[in-house]
Amino acid sequence: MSLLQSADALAALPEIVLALSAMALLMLGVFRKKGAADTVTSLSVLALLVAGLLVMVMNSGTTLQAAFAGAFLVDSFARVMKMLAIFGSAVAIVLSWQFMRRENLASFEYPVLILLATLGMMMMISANDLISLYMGLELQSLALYVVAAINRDNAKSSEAGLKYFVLGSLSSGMLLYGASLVYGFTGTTAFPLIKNVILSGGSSLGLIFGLVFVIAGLAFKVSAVPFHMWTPDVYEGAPTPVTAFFAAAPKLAAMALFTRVMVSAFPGITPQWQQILVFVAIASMALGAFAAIGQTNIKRLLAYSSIGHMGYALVGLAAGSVEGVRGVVIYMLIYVLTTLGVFACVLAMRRNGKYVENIADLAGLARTNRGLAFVFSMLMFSLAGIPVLAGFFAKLFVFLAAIKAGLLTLAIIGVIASVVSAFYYLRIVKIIYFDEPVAAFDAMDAEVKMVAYASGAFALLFAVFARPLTDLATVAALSLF
Amino acid sequence: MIATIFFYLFATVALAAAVMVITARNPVHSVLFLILTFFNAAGLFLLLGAEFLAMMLVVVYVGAVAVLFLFVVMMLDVDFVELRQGMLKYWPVGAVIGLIILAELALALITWQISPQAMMTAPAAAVGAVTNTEALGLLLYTKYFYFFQAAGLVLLTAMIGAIVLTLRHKAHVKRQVVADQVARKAATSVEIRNVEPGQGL
Amino acid sequence: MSWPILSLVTFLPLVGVAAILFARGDDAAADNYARWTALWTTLATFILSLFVLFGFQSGLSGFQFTETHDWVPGLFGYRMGVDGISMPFVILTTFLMPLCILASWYVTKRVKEYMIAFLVLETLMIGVFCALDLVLFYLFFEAGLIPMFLIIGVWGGPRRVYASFKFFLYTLLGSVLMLLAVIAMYWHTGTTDIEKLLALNPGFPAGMQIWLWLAFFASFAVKMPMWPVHTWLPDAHVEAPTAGSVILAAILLKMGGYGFLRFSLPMFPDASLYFQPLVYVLSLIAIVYTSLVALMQEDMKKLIAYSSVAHMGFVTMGIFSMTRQGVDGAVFQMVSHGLVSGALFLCVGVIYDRMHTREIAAYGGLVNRMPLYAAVFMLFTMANVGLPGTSGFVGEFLTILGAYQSSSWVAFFAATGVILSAGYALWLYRRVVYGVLDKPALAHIPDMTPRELMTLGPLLLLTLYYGVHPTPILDVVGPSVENLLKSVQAAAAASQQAAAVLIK
Amino acid sequence: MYQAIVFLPLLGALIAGLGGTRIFSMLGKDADVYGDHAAHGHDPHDSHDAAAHGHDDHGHHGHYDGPNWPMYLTTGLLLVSALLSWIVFLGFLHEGHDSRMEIARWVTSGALTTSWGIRMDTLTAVMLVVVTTVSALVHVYSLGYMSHDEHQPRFFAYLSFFTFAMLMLVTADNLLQMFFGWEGVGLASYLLIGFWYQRPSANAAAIKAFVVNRVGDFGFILGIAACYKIFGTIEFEPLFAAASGAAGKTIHFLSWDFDALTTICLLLFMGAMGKSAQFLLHTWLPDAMEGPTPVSALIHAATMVTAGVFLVARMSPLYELAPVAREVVVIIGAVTAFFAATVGLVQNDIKRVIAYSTCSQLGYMFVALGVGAYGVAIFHLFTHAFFKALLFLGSGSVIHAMSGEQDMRKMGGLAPHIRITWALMIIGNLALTGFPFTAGYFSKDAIIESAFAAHSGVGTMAFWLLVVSALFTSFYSWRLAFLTFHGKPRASGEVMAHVHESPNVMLVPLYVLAAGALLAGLVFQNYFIGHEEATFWGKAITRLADNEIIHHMHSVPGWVKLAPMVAMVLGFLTALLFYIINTALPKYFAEGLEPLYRFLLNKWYFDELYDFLFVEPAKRLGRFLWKKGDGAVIDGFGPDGVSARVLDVARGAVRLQSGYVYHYAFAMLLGVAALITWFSFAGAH
Amino acid sequence: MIIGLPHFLTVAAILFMIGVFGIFLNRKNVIIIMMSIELILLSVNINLVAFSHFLGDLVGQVFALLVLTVAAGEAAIGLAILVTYFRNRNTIAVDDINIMKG
Repeated sequence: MSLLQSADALAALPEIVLALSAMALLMLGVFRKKGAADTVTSLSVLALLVAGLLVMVMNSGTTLQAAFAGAFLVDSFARVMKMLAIFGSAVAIVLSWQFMRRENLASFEYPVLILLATLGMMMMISANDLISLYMGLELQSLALYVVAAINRDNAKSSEAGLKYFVLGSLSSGMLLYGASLVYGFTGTTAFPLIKNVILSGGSSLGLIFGLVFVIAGLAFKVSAVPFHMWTPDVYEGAPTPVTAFFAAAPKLAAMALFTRVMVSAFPGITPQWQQILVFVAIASMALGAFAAIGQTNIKRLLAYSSIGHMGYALVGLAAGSVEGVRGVVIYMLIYVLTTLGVFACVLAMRRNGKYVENIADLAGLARTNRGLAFVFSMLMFSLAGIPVLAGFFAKLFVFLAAIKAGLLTLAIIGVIASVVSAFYYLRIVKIIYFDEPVAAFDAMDAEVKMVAYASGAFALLFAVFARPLTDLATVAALSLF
Repeated sequence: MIATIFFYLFATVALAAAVMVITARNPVHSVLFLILTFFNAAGLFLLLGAEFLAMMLVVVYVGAVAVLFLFVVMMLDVDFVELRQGMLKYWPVGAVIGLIILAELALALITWQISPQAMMTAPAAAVGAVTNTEALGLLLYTKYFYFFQAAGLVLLTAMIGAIVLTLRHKAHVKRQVVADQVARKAATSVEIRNVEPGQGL
Repeated sequence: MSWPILSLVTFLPLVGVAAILFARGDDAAADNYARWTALWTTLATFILSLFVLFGFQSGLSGFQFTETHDWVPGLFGYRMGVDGISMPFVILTTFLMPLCILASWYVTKRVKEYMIAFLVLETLMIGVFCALDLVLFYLFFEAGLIPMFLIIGVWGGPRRVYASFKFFLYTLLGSVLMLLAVIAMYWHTGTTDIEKLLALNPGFPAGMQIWLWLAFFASFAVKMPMWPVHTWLPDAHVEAPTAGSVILAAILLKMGGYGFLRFSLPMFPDASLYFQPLVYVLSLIAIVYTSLVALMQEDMKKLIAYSSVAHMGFVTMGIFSMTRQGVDGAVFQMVSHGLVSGALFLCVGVIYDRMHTREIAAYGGLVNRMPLYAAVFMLFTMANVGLPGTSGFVGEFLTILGAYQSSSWVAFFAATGVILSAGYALWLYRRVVYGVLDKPALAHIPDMTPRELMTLGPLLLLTLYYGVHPTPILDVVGPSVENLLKSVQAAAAASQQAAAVLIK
Repeated sequence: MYQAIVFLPLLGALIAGLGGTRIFSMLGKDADVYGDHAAHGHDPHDSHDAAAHGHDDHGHHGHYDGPNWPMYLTTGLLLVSALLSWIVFLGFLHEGHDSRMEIARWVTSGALTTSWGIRMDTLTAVMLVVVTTVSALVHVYSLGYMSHDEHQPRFFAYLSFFTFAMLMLVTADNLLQMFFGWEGVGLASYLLIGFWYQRPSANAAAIKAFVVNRVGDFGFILGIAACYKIFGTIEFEPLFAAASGAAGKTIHFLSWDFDALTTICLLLFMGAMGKSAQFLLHTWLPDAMEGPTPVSALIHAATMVTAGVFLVARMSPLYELAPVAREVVVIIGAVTAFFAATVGLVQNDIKRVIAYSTCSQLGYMFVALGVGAYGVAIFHLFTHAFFKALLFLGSGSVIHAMSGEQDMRKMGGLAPHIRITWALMIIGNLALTGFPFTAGYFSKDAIIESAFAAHSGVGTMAFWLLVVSALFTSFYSWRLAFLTFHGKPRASGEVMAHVHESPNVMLVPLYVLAAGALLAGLVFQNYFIGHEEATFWGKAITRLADNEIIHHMHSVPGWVKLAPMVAMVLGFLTALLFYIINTALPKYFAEGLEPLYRFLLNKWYFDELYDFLFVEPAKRLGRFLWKKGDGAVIDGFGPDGVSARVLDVARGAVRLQSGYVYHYAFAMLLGVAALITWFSFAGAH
Repeated sequence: MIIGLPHFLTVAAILFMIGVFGIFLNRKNVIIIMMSIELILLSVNINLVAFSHFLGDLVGQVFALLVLTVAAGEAAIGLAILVTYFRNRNTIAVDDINIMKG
C-alpha cells in the first residue's frame, strides 16, 4: 500500500495542481522580483482556470468518489461548488489587478495567497471528515486574514485584518471545541460514521452541544447572525477587490461546507439543527434587512446585504431536504455571480484616479454613465429579489424548499425581510437614477467593465437560461442524499 | 491515587495560570503565565498517555509560540502604563453567562459514557502495541497523510502571510547584495579617465 | 394557429427597446428617433394584437392561442394563452400604449430611457394577462414594478421619491405573500399550470384555501387598490408623469382585478365565498370613503386617483358578487375605467403641460380659451360619473345589479357612490373649466393641439362606442365568466354538501 | 319614421355641436404650447377673457358673429320631428297599434338582455307630441331669445341633445334605456342650467340639479336591480307579463323582507321624485332657473320634470299591484302640491314662482297616479306642458323686455308696453288656475276629483290639500300677473324706456302654446279621460279590474266638482285685494306673520336643512377621512408608520455594531449561550 | 476518586471559558486576546486527547497534533497582523480598534 494511491491523487488532482502552482508561482515571484506581480497574477488566473477545467472534466461520470481514506470526497455537489469557488477567485484576481496597481499594492504574494485560500475552499468543499473540515477552513482563513490586511500601510485595512483574525480565531476555537465534542460523543470524525452513529441512536445532549459549537463556527464563516459582527468592518476596511473576493468565493465555500456537514453528518438530528438554522436564518435576514438602511458606505451596505443573503441561503438549508440543498446551490450560484458584478461596479467608482466608496458618489450616475448605471441597478434589483432578475429565482428556490418543509413562518419572515431590504437596494437605484449627477467617474477598466456587464447580463437573462443551471443544482443536491 | 493528585495539581495550576494570563497587568507576565499553563497542560496530557503531544506542547508552544509572543511584546514597545485600565464594566454579566454555559456544558459532559454506537467505529490504533509516538506516526503518514500535507500548506500560508505583512524593503536603506558583489567586475565598477593636468574633470 | 402570436405580441416591444438601445447619441435627433421608434413599436404591437382580437373565437370559454414550452421542467413552464377574461386587457394594453407614447411626446428629459421604460413595461403588462403559469404570471406581475418605479421616480413630480418608494414597497409587500401561496399551491398540486389548476375540482382543501386566498388577496388588494391599502395610489398618481398615471390607472390597477378573477375566484371558491362579506365591506368602504375624500381634494390628479379607488371598489364588489352580471360588469368596468381614467389623466396632463401645476385652485374658466378641451374633459367626466351612454355606466350598472343579487345592502351602499361620484367629478369640472377666466397665468393658455386630440380622440370614441354598444366586450367575456362561475358554484355546492354531511 | 323622430334631434345636436360651435376654433392654434405663455398675446379671442363679465345673461351684452345655420338646422330638424310625432299621435287617436322595434343590442349579460329600441304605444305617442312640440317651439323661440348670445350654436346643440335624450326616455322598451334617457336629460339639464358658465350661481345650480337628480337615480337604479332580482328581466313586455305573478312575493331588502312589488315601485318612485322635483328632492328645481328661460320652459316645465310622471304611468302594471306604494305616491304628490304652492305664494323672482308652480302641478299629477288615474295624470302632464311652457316663455318675454330683470318687485305696470305678452300670460294663468274650459280646467279638476274618488284616507287628505293648493295656485298666479303687469312701474326709468315687445320669432311659439293652453283640454279630454279613454290608452296603461277610478271620478258629488272652482275664484280675489286694491296688505301680512313669511320665503328652510344634514357633513367627513383617516391612521399606522419603525430598528441595529471587538465576541458568546440554553431546557427533545 | 473523563472535560471547559473571557472582557491589549485564543485551542486539545484516551482511539491525538500546528501558524499570522496594525496606529489597545463601526 503506497502512501499516495494513484486514485487518491487523481481525485484530488485539481487541488494538487493548485497547490503546486501556488508554490511554483511563489518561487517565481521570489526569484523574479521586478514585474513579478503581473506575471504571477496572470499565471495564477491561468492556474485557477486549469484547476477549474480539471474539476469540470475529471470524474464527471461518477457521482461520488472518496479519497484519502474517506476524508476527501468528490461528488457532484463538490464539483459544482468548486467550479463556482474557483470562478469566483479567478474573477476576484482579475478585478483586483488594476486596483492593486493603482493603490501600490501590487505584489506577487497576493495572487498566491488567493490561490492558497482557494485551495482551502476546495478542501472545505470536499471535506468529509471533521479534521479535513478544519484544515481546509484554516488554510482558507489564514490566507483571508492576511489578504484582509494586505494594505498594510492603511489603518482601516489592518484593523479589518485584526478584527477578522481575532474573531475568526475565536470562531475556529468554537468550531474546534464543538468538533471535539462531536468526536467524543460519536467516537469518530468521519462524516459517514458520525451519521451512522447518530442514526443508530447515538444522540445525546453533549453531541448537540458539539453541534451548536460547530454551527457557531460555520455560521461565522458565512457571517450569519449573531456571528456576523466582523463582516461590515472587514468589508469596509479591506481593499475593495479583496472585499469582492470575500463576498464571493469564501462565502460559497463556507456555505457548501455548512451544507455538507449538516446533511451528510447530522441527518439523524435534523430537527435540532433545523431549529438552530431557523433562528440563525431569521436573525440574519432581519439584520441584513434593517442594518443596511442608513449606511453611507457602499461596501458596508453590501456587507449587511450579504448577511441577509446568507440568511436566505440558510432558509434553504434549514429545510434540510434535497429541494433545500438545491435551493442553497442555486442561491449561492446566483449570489456569487451577481455579487462579483456588484463589486465590479463598486470598483468602477473611481473619480480623478481615486476610488470612492460613498453611496452618495453614485448620484446621477444614470446620466454620466448609462451602462454602468443600468447594470448597477439591475444587480441591485436582483439582490432585492425582484422578478425576472436572477435574484428572484434564488429566493424562489429556497422558499420552495422552506414551504415544502413546512417552515411557513420562516418563509413569511423571509419575504417580509426581503421587502424591507428592497428599501435600501431601491435607495441605491434612486440615487443612481433620480438624483442630480455629480462629477462623472473615470473610464472603467476593461476587465472591470467586462465583469460588471457579464454579471448584469447574467442577472437579467437568468430566467431564459434557468434550466441548465437548475438541472446542475438538482444533480448536485441529489449527490448529498 | 498519584494520578489523581497530579491531575488536581496540573489542573489547578493550569487554570490558575490561565486566569492570570488574562488578568495580568503586564503582558510579559501574561506570556510567562501562558507558558506555565502549557507546562501544566502537558502534564495533563502525560496523565492521558499522550506523551508525544505533551512533548510537542512544550517544544512547539513554549519553545516557539510563547517566545514569539514574548518577542512581539517586546518589539512593539507598548507603553504598558497606558494599558493599565482594567476589565470591562459589564464583566459580571459576562461572568454570569459564562457560568451558565459552563454549568450547561458540565451537565452535558458528565453524562458521557462510551456509547456502544461510538465503539462501533473501530479504534484507529491499538493502544499499547506500539509507543504513542510511533502509533501517531503510523497514522499520520499513512491514513492521515492528507491532513499532514494540509498542515504543511497551512504553515506555508502562515509563512507567506507573516512575511507579506511585516517584511519591509525600505528604499533608503542600503543593503548588502551578495550576488551583486560577486558579479562585480572591473569593467562595470571602475571608469578610467584621463585627467588632463590643470583642467580637472 | 401555429405561430406564437401571444409571445410575439408580448415581446415585440422589446424589439423596440433594442432598436432604441442601439441608437447612439444624445442629441435631439436621437430623442426623436427614440420617440418614433417607440411609437411605431407600440403601434405594431397594437396591430399585431388585433390578430388576437379577430382570431379570438368568442363563443368558447377556454384558453386560446395557447403556447407551451418547457422552462424548468417539473417546476414551471412557459405557458401563454388568453381567454375571454384576459383578452380585453391585452387589447386595452396594446391600445393604450401608442396613446401614452403620443402623450409623452414632449417629454424632453432622458427620452431614450423614458421610451425604453415604457416599452419594457408594455411587455410585462401584456405578459401578466397572457401568462398561464403561476410563476410566469408572478414574474410579469412583479417585474412591472421596476419600470414603473423608474418612471415615477425619474420623470415624476416633486415628491416622486416618496411616491415611488411607497408604490414599490407597498406592492412588493403585497405580492411576496402571494409568492409563498404560489409555492404552497405548487407543492399541493405538483403543477403551476394555470389551466390544470383551474381544471382541478376540488383544488384545495377548504382550510388551505383560506390561507391561499388571503395571500393572493394581500397582493391583489394592494394592486387594485382596495381600502385600506390604497394610500399609495394617490401619491403615485400625483407624482407620476402623465403617461405613467395613465398606465398606472388604466392597466396596472387592473392586474389586481384580473388576479381575483383568474385565481382567487376559481381556485379558492370556498374561501372566496367565506370572505365575500369582507370584500363587500372593503369595497363599500372604498366606494363611499374614497368618494368623500375625493370630494375634498385640491389636487386634480389626487382627486382622480381617489375616484379610481372608488371605481375599483365597484370592480371588487362585482367580482365577489359571483353573479354573471357582477363579474361581467367588473370586467367591463375595468376596461372602461382603463379608457376613462386614462383619458382623465391625459386631460390633466394637457393643462399640466401648459401650467405645470395640478392645483385645482390654479385653474378656472378654462372653457373660455379651451372649448375643445372643455368638451372632451366634460365627456370623460361624465363617463367617470357613470352616465349611461358612456362606457362608465355599463360596468357600474352591471356590478350593482350583480351585487344586488347577492345582497341588497351592498347594492344600496354601492349606489350611493353614484351620487357621490357626481358630486366630486362635477365639482372638479366646475372649478377647473367653468367660471370666469380671471387668473392672469391662464390668459393665454392655448387649446388642445392636434397631437393631444389624437391621443384623446380614440379614447373618446371608444368610451362612447362601448357605452352604447358594449356587446363586443361582453360577448367575449361572457362565456369565460359563465364557465368560471359554474365551477365556483359547483365548489360552493360541494362544500355545502360536505358541511351538511358533517352536521349529520 | 319612429327612428326619425328620435334621432333627428341627435343628428342636429351632433352637427351643430361639433360643426357649428367654436369648439375646434382654437385647436392647435398654438403649436408651441409648452413655451412661454406670455408670448401669445396675439390670439384673436383675447378680448373675451379680459371682458369676462359675471352677468352675461340673456344675450343682451354679448354678440354673435358666427354662422346661423346651426340654429336653423336644429330647429328645422326638430320641427320635422314634431310634425312626425303629431302624425304618429293622431294615428293613435284613432286606431293606434302598439309596436316595438329593436335597433341594437345594448347591455347583455347572462340572463340580462337589454336593447336599444323604440316602444310605441299611446303613452309614448302622447309624450312624443309633448316633447317634440314644446321642444320645437322652444327652439323657435330661442332663435329670438338667444339671438345675441355668443354661444348660441352650443345652446341649440344642447337643446336638441336634450330632446333626443327625452325621446329615448319615452320610447324606451326597457328600464335601462329609460335610465339612459333619464340620465341623458339630467346631463342636458346640467349643461343648460350651467349654460352661462361664467356665473358661479349657474354652475352651482347645475351641479345641484345633477346631484339631487342622482339621489333619485340612486333609487331608480336599485329599483332596476330589484326588478331584475324578482323578475329576471328589465324589459317591459316580460316584466309586465310577469307582474301579476309577483304579487305577494317578498323581497329581502336591507335585512328586512318587504313586499317585492311595493319595494320596486317605491325605489322607482324615488327616481321619479328626483326627476320630477317632488317634496324632499325638489330643491334643485327653483335653482335650475339659473338657466336661460327657454330651458326652463322646455326642461323644467314641460318635459324633463314630467319624466317621473311618465315613469310611474309606464310602470302602471306594477303600481297597480302595489297599493302601499301608490299611497306613498299620493302622499308625496299631495304634500308637494301643497308645499310648493305655499312657497310660491311669497317668491319674488318671476321664474321661481313659476318653478314652484311647476313643482306643485307635478304633485297634482302624482296624486292622480297614486290613486290609479294614470290617464288623468298624463292628461294633466299634456295640458300642463302647454300652459306652463307658455308661462315660462311668456315670463322670458317679460324678462327680455325688462333687460334681464327677474325680480317682480322691480316690475309692475308692464301691461301697456307689452300687450301681447300680457295677453298670453293671462291665458297661461287662466289655464293654470283652471278657468273653465281652458286646458287646466279639465285636467286639474279631474285630478282633484279623482283624489276624492279614491275614497281612501290618503285620497281624501290629498283632495283637501289639492283644493287648498288650487287656491294658492290661483293666488300666486294672479299675484305674478298683477305684480308684473299692473300697478305702477317700479323699475328704473332707463329700464322702462327699453321695454319692448318681443320679436315675432318669439311670439309665434307663444301663440301656438296659448292655443294649446286654451284648447288642449277641450279637444283631447274625451280621449284622455273621457269615454274613449279605455280604447285610447289601450294596453299602454294597465288598470286592474277593480280600479274603477275613472268611473268614480265622473260620479263625484257636485260640491267636489265645484270646490276647485271656488278655490280658484277665492285665490283670484285675494290676489286682487292684495296687489291691486290695497297694496299695503302684503307688507302688513308679511310683518304680522313674520315667522311664517320667513319660513315660506326661505322655502321651508330645505336648502339650509340639507346643507346642514348632508352637504356640510359630507365635506367635513371627506376632509376628516382624508386628513385623519388616510393621512393619520392608514398612512400613520401603515406605510409611514411602518417605515418610521423600520428606521428606528435600523438605527438600533446599527448601534449594536459598536466597532469593539469585545462586543462582537460577546455577541457570539451570547448566541452560543442562547442556543445551548435552548437545547438544555427546551429544544433537544 | 478515579479521575475520569468528566474531570478532564471540565478542566477543558473551564479553560475554554477563560479563553473566551479573555477575549471579550479585556480592553487592554490585543496580545492578551491572542493568548486567550491559544488558551481556547489548548482546551480543545485537552478535550481531544481526553476523548482519544477514553475512547481508545488515536484520531483525537492526531487531531490535536494538527490543531497544535495550525495554532502555531495562526499565532504567527495574528502577531504579524498585530505588528502591521501597531505600525499604523501605534497602539494595540483594544479600545482603539474602532475606526470602523455602525
